[in-house]
This record gives sequence, C-alpha cells and structure tokens, in this order.
Amino acid sequence: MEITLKTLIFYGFALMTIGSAFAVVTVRNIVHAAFALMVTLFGVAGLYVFLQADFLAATQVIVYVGGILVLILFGVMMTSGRLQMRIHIERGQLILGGGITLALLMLLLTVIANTPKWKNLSDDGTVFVPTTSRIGKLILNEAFLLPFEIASVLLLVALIGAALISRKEIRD
Amino acid sequence: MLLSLMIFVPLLGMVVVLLLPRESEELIKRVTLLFTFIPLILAVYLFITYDRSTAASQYIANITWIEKFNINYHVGIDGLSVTLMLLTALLGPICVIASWRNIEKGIKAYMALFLMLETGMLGFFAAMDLFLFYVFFELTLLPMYFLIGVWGGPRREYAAIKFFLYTLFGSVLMLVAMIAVYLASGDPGARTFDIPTLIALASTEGHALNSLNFQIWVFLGFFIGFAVKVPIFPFHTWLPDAHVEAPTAISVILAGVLLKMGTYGLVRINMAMFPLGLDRFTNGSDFWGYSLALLGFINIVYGSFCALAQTDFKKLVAYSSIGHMGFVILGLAARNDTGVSGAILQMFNHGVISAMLFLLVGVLYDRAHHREINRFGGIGSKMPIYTGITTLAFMASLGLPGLSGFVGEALSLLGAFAKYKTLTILSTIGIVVGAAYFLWTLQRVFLGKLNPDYEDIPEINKREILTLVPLGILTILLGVFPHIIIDMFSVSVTELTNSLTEAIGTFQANL
Amino acid sequence: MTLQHYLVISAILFSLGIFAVLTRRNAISILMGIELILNSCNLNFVAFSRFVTPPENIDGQIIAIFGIVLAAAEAAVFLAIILAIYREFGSIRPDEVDTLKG
Amino acid sequence: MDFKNNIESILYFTPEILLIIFAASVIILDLFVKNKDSHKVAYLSLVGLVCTLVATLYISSYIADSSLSLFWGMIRLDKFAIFFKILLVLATSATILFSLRSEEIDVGLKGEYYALLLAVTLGMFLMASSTNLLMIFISLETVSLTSYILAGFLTHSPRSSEAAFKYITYGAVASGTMLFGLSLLFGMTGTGNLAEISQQLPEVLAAGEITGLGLLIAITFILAGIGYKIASVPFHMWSPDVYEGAPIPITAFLSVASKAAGFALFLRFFYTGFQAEGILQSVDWSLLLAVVSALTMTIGNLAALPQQNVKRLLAYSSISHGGYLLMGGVLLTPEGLGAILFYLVVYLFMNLGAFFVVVLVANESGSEMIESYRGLSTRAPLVAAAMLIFLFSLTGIPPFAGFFGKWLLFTAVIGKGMYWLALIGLLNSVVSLYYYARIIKAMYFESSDEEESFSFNKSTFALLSVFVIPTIFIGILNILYNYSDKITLQ
Amino acid sequence: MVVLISIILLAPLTAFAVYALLGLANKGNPRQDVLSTFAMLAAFICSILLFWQIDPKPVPLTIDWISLGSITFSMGFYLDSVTVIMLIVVTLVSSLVHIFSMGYMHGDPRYPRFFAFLSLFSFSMLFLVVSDNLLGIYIGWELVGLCSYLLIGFWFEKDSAANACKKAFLTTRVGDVGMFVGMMMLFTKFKTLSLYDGANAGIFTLVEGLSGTGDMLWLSVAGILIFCGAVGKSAQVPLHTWLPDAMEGPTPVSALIHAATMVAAGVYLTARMFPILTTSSSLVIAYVGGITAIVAATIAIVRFDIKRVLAYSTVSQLGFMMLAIGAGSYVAGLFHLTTHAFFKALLFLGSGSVIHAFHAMHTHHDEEHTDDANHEHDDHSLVHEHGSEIPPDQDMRNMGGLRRKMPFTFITMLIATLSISGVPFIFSGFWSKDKILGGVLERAMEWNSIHHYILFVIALIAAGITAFYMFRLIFMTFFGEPKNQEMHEMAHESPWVMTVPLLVLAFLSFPVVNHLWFNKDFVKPPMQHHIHAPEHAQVLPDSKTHNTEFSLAFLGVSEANAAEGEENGHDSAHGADGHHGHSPAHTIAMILSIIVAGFGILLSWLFYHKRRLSAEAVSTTFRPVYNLFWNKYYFDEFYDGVLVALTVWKSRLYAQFDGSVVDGIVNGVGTVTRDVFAAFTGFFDNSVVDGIVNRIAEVTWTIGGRIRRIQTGAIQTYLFVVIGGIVLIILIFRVL
Repeated sequence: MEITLKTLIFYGFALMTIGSAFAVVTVRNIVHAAFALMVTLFGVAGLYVFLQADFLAATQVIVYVGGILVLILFGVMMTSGRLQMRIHIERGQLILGGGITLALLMLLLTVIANTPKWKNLSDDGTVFVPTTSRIGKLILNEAFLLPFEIASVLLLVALIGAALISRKEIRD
Repeated sequence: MLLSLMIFVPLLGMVVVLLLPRESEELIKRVTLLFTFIPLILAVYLFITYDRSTAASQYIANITWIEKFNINYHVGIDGLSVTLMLLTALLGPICVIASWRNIEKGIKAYMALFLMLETGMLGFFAAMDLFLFYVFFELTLLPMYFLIGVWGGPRREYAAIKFFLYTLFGSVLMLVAMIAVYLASGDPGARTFDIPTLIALASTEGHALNSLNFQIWVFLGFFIGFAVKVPIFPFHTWLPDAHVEAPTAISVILAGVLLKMGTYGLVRINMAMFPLGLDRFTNGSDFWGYSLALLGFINIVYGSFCALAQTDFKKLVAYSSIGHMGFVILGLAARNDTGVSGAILQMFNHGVISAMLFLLVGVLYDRAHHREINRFGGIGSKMPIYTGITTLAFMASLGLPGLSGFVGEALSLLGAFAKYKTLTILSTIGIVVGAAYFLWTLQRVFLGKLNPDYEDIPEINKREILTLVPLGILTILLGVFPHIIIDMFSVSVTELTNSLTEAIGTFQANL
Repeated sequence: MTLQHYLVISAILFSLGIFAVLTRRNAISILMGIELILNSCNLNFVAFSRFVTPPENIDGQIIAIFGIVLAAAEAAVFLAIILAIYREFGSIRPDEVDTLKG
Repeated sequence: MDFKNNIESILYFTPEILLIIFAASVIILDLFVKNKDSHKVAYLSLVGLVCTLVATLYISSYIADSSLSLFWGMIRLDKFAIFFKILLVLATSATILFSLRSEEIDVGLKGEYYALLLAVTLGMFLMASSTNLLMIFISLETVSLTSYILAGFLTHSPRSSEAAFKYITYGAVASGTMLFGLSLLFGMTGTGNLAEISQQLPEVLAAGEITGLGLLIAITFILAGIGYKIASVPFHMWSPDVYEGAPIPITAFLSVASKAAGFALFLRFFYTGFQAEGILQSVDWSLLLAVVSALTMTIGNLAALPQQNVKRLLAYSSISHGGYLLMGGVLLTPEGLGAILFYLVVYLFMNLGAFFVVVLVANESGSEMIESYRGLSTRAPLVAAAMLIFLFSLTGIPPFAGFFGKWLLFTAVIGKGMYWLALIGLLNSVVSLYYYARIIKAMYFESSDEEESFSFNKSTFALLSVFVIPTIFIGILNILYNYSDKITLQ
Repeated sequence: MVVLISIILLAPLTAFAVYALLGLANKGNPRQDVLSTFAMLAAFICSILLFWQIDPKPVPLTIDWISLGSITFSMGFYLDSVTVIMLIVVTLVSSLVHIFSMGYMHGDPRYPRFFAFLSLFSFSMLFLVVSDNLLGIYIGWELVGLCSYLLIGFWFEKDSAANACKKAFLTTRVGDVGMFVGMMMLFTKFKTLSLYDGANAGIFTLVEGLSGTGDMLWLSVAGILIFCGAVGKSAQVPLHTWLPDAMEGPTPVSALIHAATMVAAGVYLTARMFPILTTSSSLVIAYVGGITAIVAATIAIVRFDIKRVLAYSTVSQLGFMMLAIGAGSYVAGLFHLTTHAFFKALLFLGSGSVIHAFHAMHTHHDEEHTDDANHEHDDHSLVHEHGSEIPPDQDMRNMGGLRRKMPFTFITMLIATLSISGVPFIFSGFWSKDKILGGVLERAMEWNSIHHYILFVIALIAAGITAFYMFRLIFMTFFGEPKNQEMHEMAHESPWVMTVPLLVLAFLSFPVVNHLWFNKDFVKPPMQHHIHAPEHAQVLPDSKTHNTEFSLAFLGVSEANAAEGEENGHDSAHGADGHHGHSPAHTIAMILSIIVAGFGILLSWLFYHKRRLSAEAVSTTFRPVYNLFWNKYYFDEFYDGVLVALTVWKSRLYAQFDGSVVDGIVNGVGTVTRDVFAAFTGFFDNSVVDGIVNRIAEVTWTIGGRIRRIQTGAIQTYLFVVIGGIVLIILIFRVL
C-alpha cells in the first residue's frame, strides 16, 4: 500500500482517535479526560468519513460532541468540586484491569487477524455515494421504521426518566 | 374408586377442618377422628374383600392425568400395599386419639396437617404410577416437617430441617433415577410411568431398561432415596433427632408408617423393577454382592448397640427402630419367599410395635416431663397396668415368640440364612442386644426401688389405654396367627420372587 | 485502509473503554469509558457495512445511528443517576457507593 | 423469507401500539388528577394492559399456528412471542397491583411510574419477538433504561439511587459488550436478520471464512448482554444489590418479567440462530451453557444461604432459578424449550407471590428482614400459608407447581444424558430448601415479640389467591402441559 | 385327645388371660389363686386322662401356621409317651406349687399376679412339651424364659431381683440365639422345622438322607447349636451363672421353674433332638453335662444360702441328665428328669417352708435389701454370697435344730435328700442316677472310650459330692442347736396348704412311677443310635463319615426302627439304655454309686453333725481350692473381666478399677456398651455421619460466605467479574 495523502490522513485520524482515547482513560483530571474524549469522538467521526458514512459522521459530531459531551461536562461541573477533579485510581485495580483488558485485546486482535472473511478487504476504487437520502428512506419508509419508532419511545423514556430522577433533586 | 375414596377422604377432612373455627377445638378433634376413621373402615373392608389368591393388583383406578407425559392417576393394591395401607389406616385414628390432650397450641393446623399426611401415606402405598408414587412420597414430607418443627420438643427446628434435608436429598436422587427410567422406557410418546408396565419392560429381553449397567445406576438412585427414609446406615442420623423432638403421635406415624415407606419402596421399585440391579447387590458372590445384606447387618447391630447406649427413652426406641429395620433389609436381601415375607411382616409388625413403644414413651413423658431413663426407677409398683403394657411391647419388640415381632424377625433371618450364612449369624447378635437394652430399660425404669419423685405418678388413663389396646391385641394376635397378615401378601411375594429369579436367570443365560 | 485497520482501531477503543470502566474510580469516567465502547461498536458496524456487506446495503450505518441515539439516551439517564448519587452519597466514586453488598 | 411490510404489519402490532397509547394517556391523565392518593392512573394502566392482553389474544387466534415476520423481518409474531406477551402482561399487571398496595411508591410520581411500567412492557414485548440484531439491541436497551429509572425510583432512598447507579453502570457495560459482539456477528454474516444469520453462519464456518474463536468471542459478548438480563453467572452480580435497593414491586417485576424477557431473547437467539449442525460442532455450546447454568444455580443458592434480608435472599434465589431455567436451554431441544416455558409460567406465579408477601410484610412491619417474619403464622395465618406454598414451590416440592416445572427441566436434561447437570440441579434444590426453610422457620416455628395480628383487607387476599391457586394447580391440572408443547420457535 | 390337649393348654392360658383383661380394666382379681390352681388341676387331670389314650404310633396333630409359597411352617402337637409323662410331671408339680404358693405368698401385695404368671408359665411349658416342631418348641422356650424373667423379678423392688431376672433372661437368650442359628441351619437344609413326619417328611426322617454324606460336620454343628439353647435354659456350664441368682425369685418359683420344669426343658429338648445328634455333638453334650455336674456340685459344698445350695444342686443334677443324653442314655436322662423334678421341687418347697417359717411376715423382700442397695452402680450380682449378703432367713448358719419345730418339713425334705443322694433301692433318685452312671459306664466299656470313662469318674465323684452337700444342708438346718435363738423362736410349722404339697412330693420321691420308663410297650425303645466305633467317636468322626456307616433311627417314628426296637433291635448290644436289664456295667455302676453316696453322707455326718472333722480346718488347709469353690470358679468374674478388658483402653475412667466394682455379666455388657458405645456412637453418629453432613453444610455455608464477600458492593468489582468471566469463558472453551 503506497503512502498517499489519504492514508496519511487516515493514520492521522487513527492515531488521534487512539491517542486521545488513551488519554481519556489515563489522565488524572476529569476535565482533561472530557476534552480528550471530545478529540476521540472527532477522530471517530473522521474515520466515518473515510468509511463513506457522511451522514453518520455529521450525526456523530452533532450528537456526541454537541450533546453527550456537553452533558458530561455539566455532570462534571455539578458533581465535582475543584478537589474532586482528580480521578482516583488504585494500583492493584490498574494492574488487574490492565491485564484483563490486554487479554481481551489480544483475543480480539487474534480474531481480527485470523478471520479470512475480514482479510484483504480494501476500500480502494469504490465510488462515494451520499447516504443521507437512503438512510431517510430506510428509516422512515422501509426496514428501519420500527426501530426508529421504538427509539423515539426510548428517548421519551430517557427524557422522562432523567427528569424524574433529577426532579428528586430539585424537590430536595 | 374405593381406593381413591380412602386416599382422599383425609384430604377432604383437612379442608373441613380448615373451614372450622379455630376456637372449637373439640369439634376439630372429633371431625379429624371421623375422617381418620373412614379410611380405617375402608381398610377393614379391603382387608376382608381383598382377593388373596392372586398377585394382580386390585381395586384399580386408572385415569389419565398428564397426557403429554403419559402420567396416569393409577392406583391399585396388591398384597404388599394392602398390608401397609391397613397399618396406616389403623394408626391414623390412634394417633388422633393420642394427640387429644397433649397438643396445646394450634390444634386446627395440627389436625389439618395430620390429615394431609395420612393422604400422602395412603396414596403412596396405593400408587401404581411412578410419578404419582413420587408425588405422594414427597407429599408426606411437608406435613411431617411442620408437625415436627412446630409441635416438637426443644430442638425441633433442627430436627425438622434435618429430617427434611435428608429426605429431600434422598428423593432428588430418586427423582433422577425416576426420570432416567421414564426416558428409557420407550421412544418419545411411548414412554410411561406405569409401574406394572415398567416392571414388565425391565424384564423384557433387549429392552433398554433390561440393561445391567442401567439398572445398577437407577437401582442406586432409588435405593439412596429409600435408604434415607428407612433409614439405612449411614443415612440414619436424622431419625433419632426427629423422634426425640417429634410429639408422640408424630413419632408413632414416623416409626409406624414413614419408615415403611422406604422399605415398601425398596420392594415395589428396587426389587420388582430392577432385578438385575438387585442381583448385583445381593448375589453374594463378591463384596457388592453382599452389600445389601451387609447394610442390613450393620443396621441391626449398629442400631441395637446404639440403643443400648442411650439414656433417653425415646432415643432408645428410635435406635431400636433402626435395628429392627435392619431385619427388614436383611430379609429383603435374601430375596426368597421366606426372607421377603418375613421382611414385609416385620414392616407391619414393627409398625404396630414401635407405635406402641412411642405411645408408651409419650405416656411417661406426659407425666414426668422428661425421658431420662436413669432418673426413673421402680415405677412398676405405681403404674402396674402401664408396666404390663410396656412389658408386652418390649417383649414383642425384642422378638419374643408368641408376639408379633418374633415371626417377622425369624422369617427374615431364616430367609437370609439361606443366602448369607455368616452375616445372618452375626446379625443374631442383634437379638441378644435387643433383649439387653429393653430389659435394662425395663429394669431402670420400672424395677428396683421407687424413685421418691414419682410417688404420686398417676396410672395410665383410659384414653391412653384405648390407643394402646388395639395395638396390643394385634401384637398378640399376629404373634399367634401371623397368617392373617401373611396370607394377604404371600401370593404377591411368591410372584415377586419368582419373577425375580426368572428375570435374573434369563439375563444371565443370555450373557 | 483495509477493514482490519478499522477493526484494530475499534478493538483498541473497545479495550480502552473496558479499561476505563474497570479502573477509573469516578462515575463520569466510567461513563466516558462506556462511550468509548459504544463508539468502537459503531465503528465496527460502519466498517463492516462498508467492507463486508454489498455497497448498496448500508444497514450497518443505520445500526450505528441508532447506536448513537441509544448512547445519548443512556448518557442522559446515567448522568441523572450520577447526580442523584452525588446528592445522596456526596461522592461519585463508585467504590464509595457500596452500602448494598453481601 | 416472507416479510410483511410496514403497513401490513401495523395490524399485528396493535398490542404494542396500545401499550404506547396507554403509556402516553397515563402521563396525560396524571396531569389532571388532583387527588394524589387517587389510584386512577394505576387503573388506567391496568385497563391498558387488559386491552393489550385482549388484543394479543385476538391476534393469537387470528394467526393460529402460523407465524409472521413483521416490519421487514424486524420482529416475528409466533406462538412463542404471544406466549411471552401474555406472560409479560400478567407480570406487569401483578406489579401494578403490588404497587397499589406498596407504600413505597411516591404518590407524587405515579403517572411517570405507571407510564414507565407500560413502556418497559413494550420493550419486553419486542425482546420476545425481535429477529434482528438492531431490534434486539434497541428492545434490550428500552427495557434496560426503563429498568434503571424504575430501580432508582424511590425518593429519599440512597439505596434506591445506589441500585440505579449500579444497575446502569453494569447494564451499560454489558449492553456495550453485547453490541460489540453483535457487530462482530454482523461482520461475519453481513446481515442483521437472525434467520439469515442462522443460514449464513454454518456456511461461512464450513468455508473457513471465520474461525471458531471469532464466533466464540462474538457469542460470549452477546451472552454478556443476555446473561445480564437473566442474571446468569458471571453476569449476575448486579442483581442482589439492585433487587435489594429497588422498590419491592420493581424487584418482583425485574426478577420475573425482566428475566422472562431475557429468556425469550436467549431462546430466540440461540434456538433460531444456533440450531444448525456446523455451529454446534465449532464450539461446545451445550457444555458452555451447561457450565454457566450449573454455576448460576450453585452460586445463587450458596450465596442465598447466609442472607438475612428476604428481598436479597429472594434475589439470590431468583438467580438460581435463572440457572434452572437455563438448564432447559442448554441442549436446544424442543423438550427443553417446553420445559423452560412451563417453568417460566410457574415461576411467574410463585415468585411474584413470594414478593407480594414481602410487600405485605414490609408494609406492616416496615422491614424486609427475616426477623420481621417471626410469628407470621399467628399474626397473619393466611399470608403465612401462602408464603409457605410459594417457598415450597420454589424449592420444588410436590404437589406444588414448582416441582412439576423442575421435573420437566430435569427430564429435558436427563433425556440428553446430562446426568451431572441434573444432579447438580437437584442437589441445589436441596440446598435451596435450607434457606427457604429459614423463612418458614421464622414464620412458623418462632414467635414474634409483638402479638397483634396484621390486618389485611379482602382484596389483598383475593390478589394473594391469584398467585396461590395457580401455584398449587398448574402442575396438578393437565392444562398447561399441552399448551406449552405447542409453542415452538420458527 | 384334641379336646384333652386343648384343655391342658387353654386352662392355664385362660387363667392368665382373665387376670390380664381384668388388670387392664384396673380391677384386680381377688380369686386369681383359686382360678389358677383349678386351671392347673384341670390340666393335671386331663394329662392323666391323656395318659390312657396315648397312641402307640403317634402322628403329629398339625395345622399350617404360615404358608409362604413353597414353604409351610406348621404348628402342631406330638403326643407320645415321653410327652405325656412330661405333661403329667409339669402339671403335677405346677399344681402342687400353686397350692403351696397359696400359703407361701399369702399377703403379698401382688398375690393375684403371682398366680397369673404361674399360669402363663405352665401354659408355656406345656406348649413347649407338646410341640412337634422346632418353631413351636422355640416359642414355648422363649415364653418360659419370659415367665422366668417375670417371676424372678416378681419382687422387683429388690435391686438384686431386678438384676437377677435380667441376667436370667439375657443369659438364656445367648443360648437361645445359638439355638435359633441351629434352627436356621436345619431349616436351610431341610426347608422345614417339623420334627416328625406329618403331611410332609419331618427333620428326623430327612436327616437320614444326610447319613454318610459330607454334611455330617454341618449336622454336628447344628446339633451343638441347638444344644446351646439347652445350655442356656438348663444352666449348663458356661451359661449356668444365672440360675443361682434366679433364687431371688419367690421360692415356689424356684421350685417350679428353676428346679422341676423350665430348667429341665433343656434336657427335654436335647432328648427330643436326639436323632440328629451325631457322635461328636453327643460327646460335646456329655462333656458339658459332666463338667457342669462336678463344677456345680463343688460350688454347692461351700454355700451357706439354703436356696443357693439347692440351685447349684439343680445345676449339677441337670448336668447329670445332659451327660446321660450325651452318652446315649436317653431314657436315663429323662428318667432322672422326672425323679429330679419331684424331689428337687420338694427340696425347694421345703426350703421355702423353712424360709417361710423364719419369716412369716413375707416382707423380707422389702427389708433386708435396703441397707446396701446401691443405686450408683448396678452392682449386685457378684457379692450375694458374702456373709451379710445372704438374706438372714436363707442363711443356713442361722438355722439348726429345726427338725422339732417343723416335723413335716423335716421329714419330707429328708426323704428328698435321701432320694437325691442316691440312697439305694427305696428312693427314686437312686434308680435314675444309677441308670445314668450305668449308661455312661456301659458306653465306655462298649466303646472302650476313654472319654466315657473319664465322664463316668466325674459323674461318680459328683454323685458323692451331691450326697455330701445335701446332707450338709440337712444337718445344718434341721439338726444341732439353733444358731439364732430369736429367729428360732419365730419359726413354726407351715400351714397345711404348704405341707400337703410337701407330702405329695415326698410320696413321689419314692420309686412309684419308675416302671413307666421301663415299660417297653409304653416308652418306645429309644434311639437305635448306631453310634460309631470308639475310635471314630474320639477323633471327630464327622470328617470321615462319608465312608462310615452312620444311621439314625427314631423314637416312635420309623416303623421299621420301632419294630426293631421291640425285638430289641438288630444290634441289641448297642442298645444304650437300661431297659435291657442290668448289664455288668450297670451292676458296677450301682455298687460304686452306693459306695460314693454312703461316703458322702458319712463325711457330711462327720463334718456337720458329729463335728469330728472341722470344715473350717479343711477349708483353711485347702485354701485355694476352697476359694475356687467359694468364688464359683470365678465365672462371673471371668465374664466381667473379659468385658472389662474391652474397656481397658478407657483406663482413665477405670483408674480405680477393682474386680468387685464391676457388674455381673449383663451389667458388664451394659456398662461396657454404655461407655464404649456411647462414646463410639457419640463419636460416630455425631462426628462421622453427622460430621460429614455438617462438614458439607459448613463448607457450603462457607462458600456461600465467600461468594458473599465477592459481592463487595463496589460496582467495579462486579465489572471485573463480568469482563474476567468473558475472558475466562473464551480461554477455557478455546482450550477445550
């Protein structure tokens, strides 16, 4: 595989994603972690673009960065005083967790490397087709109507639930 | 129909009792007595009309129950079951009368549970469907647990849960074996729980059930289930505890009927259904071939010596039960007419005699409020009638000829001797030790100088005599005319032993 | 930029997420770890959609969209619960929320 | 595959739609109810459930023995789904009735509470009928999210909040893991439809395109999500804490409905996706499931032994019952399926019944500890008797239904020669007797310091009898056996 | 015949049943004594009537008792001459004892019960006698044991009585178990327990089939085991220790049960089983009898308790009978049984009369034993004989000179003593004892068997000793000066109800019925017992029997044999019994027995009447021998010791162990069992059986606790389990 700009950018995104994700799980300051997470989310959005998922990339940015991350930051602010910005970790837990995680990762990598079906699939040469309209059709008119509707119920439930649990706090 | 009536009348009685107001205790007792009396009348009717000349089961009712699994409500009686149903029905009213005064709290629940227990026991003996058999087997567990646990002595909770856990442990193994038998009984759709059918299949050449290996394992499964109930060493430790804690009437039922459920199961299932498995443990050719007889021997000797070492009157009687059930096992292990008949007779007789013994212990306990043998002494001069009846019961229990205990014991030993010479001779130690502990108890409790504490101990009263007299009469009657009972089952036993011999013979010929 | 590249990235993200969940003694950090996990899943779906399924089939992408929606909903509820915890226990350290045990 | 399109499917979707409508109506009605003590919303949701039940039954008679694939194969309507729907409606109705009696539920938040219950029922309906990976995940998440909220529903209760926190943390990780597994499965087959997956998997396996290890990882990950719903080892650890912290009706609901829905999912997933020959050979799934099952019941039972809190004890007991249920599924046989379905029905009645007694006792004594059951036999004889029946049924002692259920399960297992598993299961039921007996002991063998008896009204007893009667008669009467036999997965 | 036998059996049984039923209704029967006595007299009369009807070729009257498939146990009666003689003896002695008891037991608080028990005993004994099969015999056998138990323990307030009755029952039961095993052996071989041919062949016929087969050893063992029952019941060495203790019972009981009837049942059984006795089992029986005779006689020399002297005398005499049967003198044994029944009953009743005289109040059982009644350890069986332990009213050292005070008693007892001592010609005892001695000597000469010579010498010595100690008793009791004036003052002749039976029995101590035994037409020729040549007899011939002719013939069973018997058999030289007339052996035996009896009486006279010789001096000179006799050959100590040895490992408990602390045999067993077995059961049941169960429960519980501990409450622990679980599952199943 020759090194093109595209691959360079890909690796850049890849590194950005992994690196920032690594930061998310290692930095001791929660706000820093939140910002690192933002970078990760952007990185993933970038990867979506490489995968020709334009709509998805946009959604990722909007929902995650615009929504979830803000939510997280609010959460940080509401629950952490200055002193609690530091994330507690414990050495034993770290080692054990690292071990298990590594084992898991090795297993996953083994599978990825050894699954013939997933080998040597390159995305070169395919033409980009915008996906938004197809997604719209699929969701609203075809196979994915039901999940869509149920997801709306789910969101409603989440809404009510979050409000309900927060309302407890308000009434206190 | 008659049989079903007999089985479920107590259950109906339970419903009636539950509907009565809690306060009207006398009424509750009377109703219970009535509902335990009806099965007795029916049992007597069965006893009279039962056709002794055939081994086929009689009074059959066979109704489809759970169609999908070919489970039927199939009840019927052969000689063995009718004997034990008679025993159960007899002890029912006696226990109710024995409970008349000394159950202080919750008489309603007590009586209701007792009636439920009776249904379980009667149903168990009549069941001809393996599944039904198991259901009734377990059905006796619940009321017993409460009857010990609620109305028992100081350590009742421990005793009750011990009883329950032991029995449940045994019965789950039995359940596994039972399911295995069911599954092996045929192709899906043709499977059956019907005991006579299964017995026939198990002796059919080439059938899956007629495999030595299979039979050994299911034999063991059932055996452990029943062994806990009998109880056979080393599954016996629940028994002394349960007896010591249980109220008198419940001890009576426990020793009189519940233990027989184990031995009945051994005959009905283990012997009849698994001739090859039985042969493995009773062929007398190697260690395993002696194992069943060995267990019988251990039960006899161990139970007797343990009884000798007891100072608690009730515990002594409880251990004596273990010893006496050993004779049953030994007789069954002989698997010949004499031995098996002796064993079955011993079941019945032990039911009667141990019932007497426990009633007698109860009489004493009600007066003295303890059962320490060494703290009594000389009360024979204060309670002559009681002493007389006790002597009768003791003598019957230690196998005095002329009383019922002897015949069963002697036949068991005679039967067993034909097969296991040494073990049987060693088992006779139990006879001597049996005499020793009973006589020693007699001496310590009744003979010698009167313990001044019991200067005013009242003589046994009419109600108590009423419970004991029928049993005493039976003890003497069956000692003199044992054929009254033996005739009930001798044809069935002959049939059983013949088919056993045949099945084993056929199998070995094909090896 | 083969499928395996994406899969490896995804696997690493997943592992890091798990790592965070296991080791970070902070409820919000755990939430972040969960988000990493969900992201890795979405990435997988999209990658498979791109490489494994036929080009016109974008089921994987749509699954990923739903994944994002669910992640959002979950995050919302999670944070609400974290607030409740904070109010009751004065801490969002998971090891300090341990009155129910045994 | 013969898929119904969206329009055609709507009609068959009526029960779910009714649930949504009533959930919304409940919230709206709640706005207009001034009297906080009024039970109107509860009754409305009950009406909704009844309507749902009627609709379900109607559809059931309509489709008869056929089965339909709705919404382009997203969900499937068959006897199996309908069975679970009925079961779930019953469980939810019972939960609502419990909630009416429970004094835990905050009067101010009734509308939301009942709406959430209806919503979670909807999610469970879908869990029982999903045939698409996406649908599986969404329905699972719907149920999970709602459950988190319900578990944390109690105001002023740190325990409830803690339960919710643990539940959501655990649930999120488990469902995240599951989603990862689903994505791997998707990657291996290129489709989200279970039926297609079950066709594809043997082919790609046979062709060597995927490895057994890959499949194992994917399935194990997915098992994490399902396993956490049915609380099987090693995914069970949330449940004691959550059950203890959550309001009792919710605990009852989670232990029955949530578990049932989990089993619906499990069965459909494994029965439709993993029946093919090739897959069974790649990894010994039966052994895996058998080990999980054995561990689940053993650990559940052993951990229940020392418990003092009845709710927690029942939580562990329900873990072990998950193990028993799983036992029926290990061999993926039709007998096993029938046994599981039968046992679920039995379990529904006996476990809900037991929890109802816990509600009643908690109301009267304000405690969930075993001590508060002392002397119950004299203070409330009927309630104690009912509890007794439930506990014996849970132990599996005839003639109560629990025995028949267990019997079917063991028959299924022994039928395939897994004697060891049956033995473990049976020995476990002996162990379980020990801790159930502790409650019985408290109720019957011990006496309370307080003598005054509990007063319960007639409707309480009526409700109690709704659970007692089936617990006694389901096994004895020859009704359900034939029915559960006809329920098959397609 | 059936009617008569029914009356004989049912009359006493009815008497008992009436008592039992009234007792149950809590109403005593004041006239139980009359009822029982009349029942007994009726039985006696019926026995006499039966005597005239006896069938020369009896056939058992049987019914099927139990039918089990192919096997039938029958019950029935076999009435031949021997049976009838036994019936008469039993009913007669029993009737007399009943009458005697009306005086002796008068005023006892449990007076009716005594008669009821006597009736029950009589029934059991009669049943035993008439049974035609081993099962029936065994039933009667155990029932008489029960009655013996009840009657020995009649004054159960006395600890010594309570101990003695238990000891009696248990000791005999040890023998009974042997008998039962023997029965099992016979049953296993023959599939029947009937002795005589009824509908099916009985054992005595079937046993012929064994002749010459390798089963002879087996048959010997079975015979010896059956004999074990007799050893127990007839108090033969080594199970004789219970009989002296049984004297704790009322004296009429001792007379009836422990002298005349029950103890003789063992002899009767052995005689009945004669056809199955092989040479070697016969020899065992003979030796047991001989040893018993001499051992008991020597012990009797040194007793002071009047009843115990008689008890040991009984043991000794029973030994004679066994010896006779063992030596093949079947009729001699049974003959001695009858004569002994009368004179020994007489002696006991006489002693009862003496005791009664000394203690008219009948309250001795309440008084004398209060002093050292020891509740802590049930220790009584050992020390009865030591000085003060003898009830004063039974201690011969307190007596003397009674012949003037109690003339009837004196004369009747003297007659009995002369009879038992073997004073020639006019006393029955002489004849019967002579038959035994003669029979043994004859056997010895005939076979030239050293064993039988030895046995003859033993028997002869024992006979001499018998004369010695019996006269010692007479001299100490009735002659000389009163030793205890106070008690002597109180003494008086007994009332007529007591003396009349004495007189009747005294009459029977003369040879009035002897001819019955020697009437060949009446008593069938006994066994044509073709016992082997002596060399076989000496070396356990059974091992060689397969090549030795061995045949058995039967009493009145086999027509051929009966016919042979009437012609004096084909082998009359071997005819073992005296009805052949006096052979040289008999003559020698008679002369010798007269000599030893005279010598014994003379010595006794010198020691105890003329005081020419000092018993004290002799006993001092022969201290060890005296001690041996005094301590009854240490049998009780031996039993205690053996059992105690088992407990030596528990020496901490028994640090102060001392031979006399330990109980009699039963209490020994009891103590050992209580301590050892209580410890063992405690250990086993609690530690092993329950222990395993508890251990499992404990482990289960612990695991439960461990699992609980994993449930830390920290959510991340749970997550570790989840992820770790996933990894583990994958790894494990990848390895698999």
